[in-house]
Amino acid sequence: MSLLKVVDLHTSYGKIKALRGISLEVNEGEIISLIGSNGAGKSTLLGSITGIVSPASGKVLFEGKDITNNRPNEIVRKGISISLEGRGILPRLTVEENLRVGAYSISNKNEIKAAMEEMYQMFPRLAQRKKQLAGTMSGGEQQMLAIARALMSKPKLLLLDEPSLGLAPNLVKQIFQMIKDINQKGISILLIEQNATMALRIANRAYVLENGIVKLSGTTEHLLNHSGVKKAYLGEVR
Amino acid sequence: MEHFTGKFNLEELVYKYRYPLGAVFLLLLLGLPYLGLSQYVMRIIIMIGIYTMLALGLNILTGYTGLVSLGHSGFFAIGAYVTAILMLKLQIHFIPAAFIAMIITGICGLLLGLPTLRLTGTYLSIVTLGFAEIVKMIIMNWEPVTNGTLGLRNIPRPSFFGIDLTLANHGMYYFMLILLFLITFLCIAIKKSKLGRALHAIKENELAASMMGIYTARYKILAFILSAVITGLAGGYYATLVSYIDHNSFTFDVSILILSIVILGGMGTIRGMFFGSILLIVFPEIARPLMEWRFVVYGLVLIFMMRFRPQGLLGWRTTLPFQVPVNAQERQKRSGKHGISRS
Amino acid sequence: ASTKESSQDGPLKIAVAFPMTGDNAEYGKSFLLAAQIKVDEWNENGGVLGREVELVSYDDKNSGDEAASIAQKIVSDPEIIGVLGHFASGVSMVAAPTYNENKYIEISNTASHPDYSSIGDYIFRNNSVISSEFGVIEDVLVNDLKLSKVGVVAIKTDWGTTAGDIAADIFGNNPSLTLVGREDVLEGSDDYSLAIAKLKEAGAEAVIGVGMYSLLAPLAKQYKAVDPEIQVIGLSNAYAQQLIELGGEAAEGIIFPVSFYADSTDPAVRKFVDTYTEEFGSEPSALAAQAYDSIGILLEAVKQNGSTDRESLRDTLNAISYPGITGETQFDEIGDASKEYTKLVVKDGKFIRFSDVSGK
Amino acid sequence: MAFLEVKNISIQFGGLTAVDGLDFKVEEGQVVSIIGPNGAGKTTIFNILTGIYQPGEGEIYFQGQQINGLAPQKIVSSGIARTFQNIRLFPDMRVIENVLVGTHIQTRYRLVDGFLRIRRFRQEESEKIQFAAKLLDEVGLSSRLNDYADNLPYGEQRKLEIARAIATGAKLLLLDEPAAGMNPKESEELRQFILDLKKQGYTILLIEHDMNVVMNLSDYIYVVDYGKKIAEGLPQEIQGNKQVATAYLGESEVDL
Amino acid sequence: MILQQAFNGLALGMAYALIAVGYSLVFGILRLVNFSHGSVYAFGAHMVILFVSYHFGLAPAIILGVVLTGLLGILIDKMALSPLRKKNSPGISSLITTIGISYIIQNLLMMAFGSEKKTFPELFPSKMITIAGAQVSSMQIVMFIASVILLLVLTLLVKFTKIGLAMRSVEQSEKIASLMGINTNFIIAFTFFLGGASAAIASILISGYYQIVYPTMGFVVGLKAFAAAVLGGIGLFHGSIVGGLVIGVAEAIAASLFGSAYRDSVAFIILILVLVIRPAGLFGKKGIEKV
Ligand SMILES: Nc1ncnc2c1ncn2[C@@H]1O[C@H](COP(=O)(O)OP(=O)(O)OP(=O)(O)O)[C@@H](O)[C@H]1O
Ligand SMILES: Nc1ncnc2c1ncn2[C@@H]1O[C@H](COP(=O)(O)OP(=O)(O)OP(=O)(O)O)[C@@H](O)[C@H]1O
Ligand SMILES: [Mg+2]
Ligand SMILES: [Mg+2]
Repeated sequence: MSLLKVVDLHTSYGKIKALRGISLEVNEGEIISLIGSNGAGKSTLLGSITGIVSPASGKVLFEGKDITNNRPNEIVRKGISISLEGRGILPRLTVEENLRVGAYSISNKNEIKAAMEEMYQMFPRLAQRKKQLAGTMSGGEQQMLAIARALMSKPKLLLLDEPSLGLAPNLVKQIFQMIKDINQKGISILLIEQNATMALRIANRAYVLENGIVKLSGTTEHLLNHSGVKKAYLGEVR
Repeated sequence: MEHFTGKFNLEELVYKYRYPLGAVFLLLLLGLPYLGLSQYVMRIIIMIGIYTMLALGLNILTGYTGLVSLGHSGFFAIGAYVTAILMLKLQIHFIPAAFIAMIITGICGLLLGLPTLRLTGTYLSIVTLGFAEIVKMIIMNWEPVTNGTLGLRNIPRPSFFGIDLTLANHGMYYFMLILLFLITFLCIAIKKSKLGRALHAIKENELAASMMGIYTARYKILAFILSAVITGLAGGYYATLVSYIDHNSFTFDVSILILSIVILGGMGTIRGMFFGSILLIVFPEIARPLMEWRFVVYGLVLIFMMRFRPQGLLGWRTTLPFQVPVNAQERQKRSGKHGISRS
Repeated sequence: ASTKESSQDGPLKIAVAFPMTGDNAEYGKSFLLAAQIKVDEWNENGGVLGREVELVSYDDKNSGDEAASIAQKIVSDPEIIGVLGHFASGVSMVAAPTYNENKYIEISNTASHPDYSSIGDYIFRNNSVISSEFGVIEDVLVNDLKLSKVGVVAIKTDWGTTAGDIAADIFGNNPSLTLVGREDVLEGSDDYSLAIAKLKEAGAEAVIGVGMYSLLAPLAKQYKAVDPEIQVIGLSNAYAQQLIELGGEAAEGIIFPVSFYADSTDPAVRKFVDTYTEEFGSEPSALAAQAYDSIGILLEAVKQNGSTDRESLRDTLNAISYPGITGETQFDEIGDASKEYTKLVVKDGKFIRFSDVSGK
Repeated sequence: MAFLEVKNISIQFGGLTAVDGLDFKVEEGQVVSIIGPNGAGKTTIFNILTGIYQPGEGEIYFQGQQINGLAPQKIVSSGIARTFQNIRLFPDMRVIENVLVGTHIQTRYRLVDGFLRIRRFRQEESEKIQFAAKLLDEVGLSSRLNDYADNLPYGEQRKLEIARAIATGAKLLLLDEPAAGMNPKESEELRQFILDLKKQGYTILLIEHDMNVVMNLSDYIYVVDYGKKIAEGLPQEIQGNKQVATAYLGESEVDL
Repeated sequence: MILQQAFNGLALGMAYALIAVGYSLVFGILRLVNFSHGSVYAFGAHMVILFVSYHFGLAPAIILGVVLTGLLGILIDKMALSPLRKKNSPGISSLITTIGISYIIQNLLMMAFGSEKKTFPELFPSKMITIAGAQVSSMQIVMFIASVILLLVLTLLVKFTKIGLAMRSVEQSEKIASLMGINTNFIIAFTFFLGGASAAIASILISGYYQIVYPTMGFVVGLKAFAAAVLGGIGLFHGSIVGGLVIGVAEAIAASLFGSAYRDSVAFIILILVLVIRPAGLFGKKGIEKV
């Protein structure tokens, strides 16, 4: 059954049409990658799904229910959670408080505690810096925090917007490994990545966005071998 | 954004015909007194001129540099009082008196600028507000000099070649035009030079500005001084116009009025200061029949403005192409071979 | 002859310029009403010189800028023969030169700045002169109450400062009185505890509140809280019903001189007070009564002058002796009115003549 | 003495030692990279070099002059400019105006000249505008000259930031993760661009996590962790370094 | 004498502190300098005298007044400020907006109630108590206790509760807070309600003490309270209280040394002096900005 379904979505910023009719689907248990160059509309799509920008037309369905134009907090409570591009951590809260905010929709204290322990195990650096103000963390440290925070709410669907941005190579590998692990626990994932090679390797299926429309879609094997994709996104090296 | 195309055309049109339009405008300004307007109307026009000067002054600080002052009535008061006291007590002519007043307001600008260097946003605003309150207290209590709450009366009008400038002989009007012209020219010159760019850069991102080698502290102080000096000059002129000043002429409301003009007109623009002061000075006059409702309407105007046009009525990002001297444009035509371009 | 001659028919206009909005709107409104009552009386009797009288009201917001602009507006209307206004001395003095230059009569019922009326021949004041009020207070202190240590709390406005100076001068020169302290307090602050503590420390037996009811009532309240024995004294400006309402218990025993007494049995006073109270909902203050009389004087002068010629009108006004509800009014050479005073005291929530209590 | 020489610098934030007794050198005309795990202290090194933070100890020499302890403005004037890990443009200014701000210290006319609009002012102003236009042309932004900086896509903002740094007249450019957020194709273009800059004689100190860029561009690499240098050498040497592999590159390929 | 003035200053400072807490609350959560706070403060007192005049009884009138003023806070936000936040308008727009609101409230109050000063009912029969030779009124002690309670309640609320965490998240980014499942509309409305209600509580206590009410009553105290809030470190409740007390005592000292006329500007002189030495106020920490 499809967990998330986007039907013919249009979104504009004033005169700029960022999305011009996007349809896609995420099934339960899948990892879906979304690639496309700067300004293709990837982040806007995530924004439209989570309700921070309101689409001009089209529909977003989650577990079969229409969530278009719901408020972000309602959407999050339904089981979608997001790690934002550019981290979006709360700079004047501590690391621990940021995580707490991530678990805002959970009311069971023990559950929160357990989730927090889990995150600290996953990211030992965060455990060392529980009381540091998130704003003073290094770029990569903030990225870890953003991902950890998104996981705190135990989502059914996790939206990741460029999670490897600014991370050291070893961490990038770790993050991708983690995405797989998370997925194995039954969380579906919609992943935006500039690192297209990795993104395509990890995903079940992928969509290529260009100028606000889906240019290509299909299984990852298919796209990895597609000449256009190779040229535009994978680069010659590697 | 919505008015994009409409404004584009208008702006381009105005730019294209800027010389004839400017000439017409200038002629209109020069001929204004001979259109048979009553003294009442002329007085309002002069008040518009004064508030335009004040707005231009504050604009340097708030519009160009991004430092919000809630206390410009303080500089206004200092300019007015110093000029008036020098003219009254020492019988000095307006020009040197106003000049000294400008120096003193400039020094006050410096003194206020120094402690506020490390402050931003709210902290800075409240300090400027406090400065104006302190100035008011000094005026009220330093009786031997300021005459305390009784105010200063019979401030003489400026006179040139034995002729007193008055409202009736239109001398005050033309004198205002000259001052306004000078100040406007100064503001344009600042804006179009490296000083203007440096101030703007500070407003946009102070850290990045200092990484460009801009001494942000010095420039902020300079903005304070320039702003204060212009405001002080407007104050001096104001004192001779009304010929009576007391502390009530320089309240918090005056600071707010100046700030509202700057914001309503369009922060950082020069056209906006003229437009904003016309609007906010004329409004209370035509709104007289509204009586008590006038302030409510005024409040609503502020709220609606901020809601629907926060960049100010005449504040928009220009769409006119940046003027690059010709020989460079030619070079620009052979487009770059090296350079990462994205397809 | 004057350049601007008003036309011979149509209503004869008088401008009323006060704050009608803002902090001091209560005053502007009450003066306008008082003036209107006087105008109505005349119009009922056929107007003046056969013409109906009309008031044109302006709102100066108690601001000099506004007043200057209003003055320009007024003097460009030839139908207007004179102006009642403005409220604060400072504001009146910004506008006065414009009136004077254009030969428009200005009568202020509130201005108290010593220099106000000397601005020009056309500028008149129908308000009590502070020094004579203090004369009365001096008499109360020395002869009636036999108190000697006096403190002054003055509002920090042009009026309050001037009055405070005069008080200091008068009490300082009286051998049987000692001025133990003078505190200038700012408008808009309702806490006088700091000033009170100083005066109390200095041993004041009587405190004189130089301000409107809005100063006197809280001052009395706060002073009596720390020193129930204190004698509070006010000036005629504070004579308003609100003094009792606001002061409550603490207003009891406050003494002040007035030239107008609303409970007077004089039929003219009764008539005004009743009409006013019916319209306004509370009794008129002394200042409102002066507004009423000012219009009366002006209209009487027009009548006696027989024309609206501005120069002769001014001369008539200078010569007039007008029996109004604030006593017999005459203008001296600079345009100040001399008044006579009655002493009032607050007793059982009412203003009564001091002589009725003390038997003097 | 080397072009840039850093001797034993350290800095602490509260109890945390972010940079710990670091030495390194940059020779003129080279591209030198600093790599290391997140939070290793790389950006902090840039902040120290540009005078934003004062090092607790240590010395920094640039072209033989000691520059530690100088104000950021002085350091820029001496010839060091930088870009930021999170882009800091002047968003409400046009692209060309951003570059013109960069020419600030190169602009010699005095403020009074500007008010009097004398010849020197006008001439220099027009020179600077031409220079800025040329620079934009070189980085491939000439079509964007009239746009406002905040309307540029991410990649172009990065380029503009570099152009602005060059406009200061700097000889040494400090670039903090310029390829972040770019896809492999774009980062390859960026690599070419930096190579061009090197050819033009600029010296570049680079922080970058994109190994394609680092390994194919650097003349020399320093690896830091916990504020300390853990390795240095030519790209090949670093790639083969065991310690670097564990601390930074990741030991094994991910099992995907 | 000195002691007496110190007590007077403390009492005065308590009034500033009570109002300052409201500034701090709204600023702390919404980074907004709410210039309408002084008018909202006046509104609160006027509501109480209105209900009292309709014979509601003092206690119900007070409760109604506090609730209504809280609702006014919400109304202000919904009508004028929330559209600005949605558009990410610069701070100066909200500042001007709150000034506009202030004009409207003040003038509507004037039209409805007149500009004259009116009496406010006594909250309870106040007595003078002599402590170490200085006289203190029992009302002042109540004010002191009330503001300490207000301080504690608000601090606990913001620092240690879940809703407090949500408030602090909203402060830093409304967008991100909502993406974390926080109902930001509710949180902001709640904050404005608290802001309004705290203004009303302050005005009831202070009016109960001075027994004077008029539409512009919030202006001068409002400015000084704002100064007090900034002095302590705006956004910090304990800072507001200490800031208020410092200013109150400073005024008392200035009045004793130089005379009452110098009193009003002391707040600002102290403020400037403190900010020169500590740019973020007495308790404020320097803002962090990671480069
Ligand atoms: N707040 C905004 N206002 C105006 N235009 C916007 C806004 N946000 C995005 N855009 C524009 O919408 C388009 C799509 O942007 P979006 O951020 O969704 O792209 P993206 O694919 O996520 O790019 P990137 O890889 O840089 O993150 C771009 O042209 C961008 O300039
Ligand atoms: N102002 C500060 N206050 C407290 N700690 C800080 C501050 N600035 C940096 N740090 C800490 O110092 C360490 C080094 O930070 P820095 O930004 O230099 O890392 P980096 O090497 O650039 O990492 P990244 O690759 O993730 O950007 C980090 O652990 C960070 O949390
Ligand atoms: Mg994106
Ligand atoms: Mg970094």
